[in-house]
Amino acid sequence: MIDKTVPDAAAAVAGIADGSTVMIGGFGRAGQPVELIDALIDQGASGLTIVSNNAGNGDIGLARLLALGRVRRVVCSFPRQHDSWVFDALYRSGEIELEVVPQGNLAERIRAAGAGIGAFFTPTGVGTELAAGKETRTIDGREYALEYPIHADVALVSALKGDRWGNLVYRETARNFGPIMATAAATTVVQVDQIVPLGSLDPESVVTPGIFVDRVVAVGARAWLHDGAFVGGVDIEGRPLAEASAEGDGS
Amino acid sequence: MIDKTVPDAAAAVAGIADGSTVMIGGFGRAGQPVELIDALIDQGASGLTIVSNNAGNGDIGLARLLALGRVRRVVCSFPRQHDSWVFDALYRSGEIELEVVPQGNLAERIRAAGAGIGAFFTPTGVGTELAAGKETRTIDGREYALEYPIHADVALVSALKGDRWGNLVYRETARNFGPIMATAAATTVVQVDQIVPLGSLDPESVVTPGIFVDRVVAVGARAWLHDGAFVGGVDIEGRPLAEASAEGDGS
Amino acid sequence: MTTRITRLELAARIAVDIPEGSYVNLGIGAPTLVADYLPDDQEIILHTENGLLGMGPTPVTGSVDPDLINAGKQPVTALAGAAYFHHADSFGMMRGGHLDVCVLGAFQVSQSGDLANWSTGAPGAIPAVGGAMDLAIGAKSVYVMTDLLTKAGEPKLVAECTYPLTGVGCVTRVYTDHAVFDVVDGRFRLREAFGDNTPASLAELIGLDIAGPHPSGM
Amino acid sequence: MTTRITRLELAARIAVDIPEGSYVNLGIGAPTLVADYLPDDQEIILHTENGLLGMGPTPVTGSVDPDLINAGKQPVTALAGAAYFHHADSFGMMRGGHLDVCVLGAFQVSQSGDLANWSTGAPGAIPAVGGAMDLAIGAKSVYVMTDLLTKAGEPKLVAECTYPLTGVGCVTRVYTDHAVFDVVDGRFRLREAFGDNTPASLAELIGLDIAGPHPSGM
Repeated sequence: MIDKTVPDAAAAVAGIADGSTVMIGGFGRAGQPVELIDALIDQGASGLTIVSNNAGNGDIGLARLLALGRVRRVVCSFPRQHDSWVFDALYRSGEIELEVVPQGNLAERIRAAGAGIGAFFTPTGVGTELAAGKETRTIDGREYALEYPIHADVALVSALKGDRWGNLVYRETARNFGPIMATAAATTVVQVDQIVPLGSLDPESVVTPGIFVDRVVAVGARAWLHDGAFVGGVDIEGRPLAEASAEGDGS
Repeated sequence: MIDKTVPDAAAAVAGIADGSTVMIGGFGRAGQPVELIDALIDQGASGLTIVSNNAGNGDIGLARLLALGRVRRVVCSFPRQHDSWVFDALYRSGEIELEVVPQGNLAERIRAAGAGIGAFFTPTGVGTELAAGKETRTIDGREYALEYPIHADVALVSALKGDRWGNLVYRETARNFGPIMATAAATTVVQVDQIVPLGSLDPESVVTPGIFVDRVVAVGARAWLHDGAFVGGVDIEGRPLAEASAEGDGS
Repeated sequence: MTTRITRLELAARIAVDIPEGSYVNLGIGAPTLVADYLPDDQEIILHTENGLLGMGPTPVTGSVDPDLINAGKQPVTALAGAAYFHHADSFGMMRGGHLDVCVLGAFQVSQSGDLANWSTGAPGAIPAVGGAMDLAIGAKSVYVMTDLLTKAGEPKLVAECTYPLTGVGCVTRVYTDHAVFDVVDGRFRLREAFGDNTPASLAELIGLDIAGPHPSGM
Repeated sequence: MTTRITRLELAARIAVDIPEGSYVNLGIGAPTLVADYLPDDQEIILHTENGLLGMGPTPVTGSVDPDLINAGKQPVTALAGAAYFHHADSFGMMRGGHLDVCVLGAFQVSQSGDLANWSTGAPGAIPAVGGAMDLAIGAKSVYVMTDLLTKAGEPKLVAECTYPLTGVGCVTRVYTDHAVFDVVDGRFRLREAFGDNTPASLAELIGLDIAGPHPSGM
């Protein structure tokens, strides 16, 4: 019997080596594998290259991994945010490398890695400083730059439900980078709200087939979902409204 | 109100010009837009380039379009089948051009057209006669050949259900080329079993978002499906078993 | 002092030019205001590049869904007829030219249609592009929404951009608080002047020749 | 006359080498026989490149579903845990190296692992490749299932292929009716000889030096 489920987040991230390239899914809070990132913090791997859309917010999660000096290099589209002070300080002091990639090129490079494409010509970024030094070519009258795949050792992904074969479905815009990152990593680790019996996911609606998934861990449902139905009552970070307003920060 | 539905297959294929490149979905019988192909036969456009996995079977559908002399060129992965006598004869007499493309390169070239990729390096076919004359490059120790997108003027696609915005879901392996061809054509024409009210397709499970679709026509349910549930009782071509065995050809 | 329309008036003006049935991406910031002026009785389908077509308005407090956000990471809703997809599919949709319109902000637009809107190029600034370069080439028509002049009075419509580029020759039309310009053949062509603005007054403000409106008004 | 195992025995022999949990594509023709010998008490997930993972056995008459076919266009079923996807995703799955094993037929395999299985190169033949070239590079291990000799007695394991190539250096292992060979460092290395076949007898049949089995038997 194939069983890719693991008992907890620590088991899910076990064995990630120093120097690994780790993809982290999510766009904003949506689809962020919060529990897996925390487990990676505890796991201890260092010298990491992180591939993610952003470079951490506030002092928790990815920002904390950065603050602990565990990340050597970040590949992302948008590091600078109002609360990216951890990254900002490391970058300004030269303690972290940054490769900024236009978001669509980032997505396509990840997809190319998963799909065995050696390189591709993209129109995005051509003529800008982010394509400086890249090979360019005019094809059918349009100018393109050559971009290479981004492979990872590990991908950390968050999905809504998974089964023991690793089939996954996502929820709304929390899908974002998860499905492509799952294809681009040697080991794909997924946290889900719930592990469901094999056969309960509609094969027409599986977004990530289990072939791309190595480990699945259930981290429990979120406060704003009861039995899979949206019930609301939280802010955009998922904090209960009462609690958020008590903290005086509902943004 | 956006309403991409059209009343019949003739309206769906109206305006296809002589000399057009037409993509036709389907792999075997599954996903073949049978009614749209028949409508195209009646519509009269000629000098066509057809992009499809196969090059017609028996004497109906695409084979008939070929037999009528309406096709100048075929781009496909597998023209030769036990019942491809129409294509075979035209090819041998030099009356039709053929570009054979490995199936995965065909799919990726169609996908590239839809996704705005100018060209891509693929490992498939490298060192074979199907990559002869193509630009090659070694990337990270592996050899690749450069392949270009395949755009179309029109795509003819078959799906299970669609709504008036053109959102589509498919059924089982009838999905095959439909979703990518829908992205690669200037005008995408879709036949569905059933047009459903807007909002009745689960937004998590829509396979082709309506942005890729221009016209949708309902052609009615198939004999082996009652109210969307599979009831069987047919052969692989969808012919009722009794009828098929009466014809003495159940293959 | 010449006539200037407000940011909201400009959003309303842009909305008028978006026909029913269009697929539209409204960039982060001022362009999102355009959504409020799209007519309620027409179907215009909004795309957000983080994976949704058929984006609806901001939810009411208490119904905010952390899984359902736009590219600015603000809560949104999904209309009947919506569809979700992953990032590669979403950006393929843009790059492949399937959207009809993108509306974007700008630091500068050049008369050849170059756009600068992602970086001021200030020394020590941390580069962060997000989807800006994808949006710049991501639709059949790329509309810029901007003031004609900076707060310091410098023109934002220029002969050549001095800020780092977002895209080359990508801008179709510029909607400013003074006037609307098409980018045609390497020049700004006046499409509509608001209030007492004239071709001559606009040309003086930006220091560039301006082509007159097309005779047909189109 | 040396020992030859039957086509069905060979299918069973291949099945033994496919561990539980493998993702496997069985090519059209003889390789599909391998499915019948995969152990019922183990989960091995079959891929068909027309868009299905978790392919099950042939349906009974009356339950044939025209929408549910394999790459050979034969009716199949889908297991609990199956997933459907489109052609670009399916071939990306192969090209990206996610499958563990492909089993393919062959006209010829060279000792450097070149495969020829799509065209005899006969004058006037209509070229038709289908997914053959994608399958040839489409898995971590590419196994060939073939007779050692043609019906005319010509070796199918050769120094260099004379038929048009399907893939270069792509074959991992060759299962023949006489013996099993790994392709290692430009030579066929004997893995297992059936019956009274010996390294010497096999070398004579194909007219090539054969490396001996690895000491570990692996």
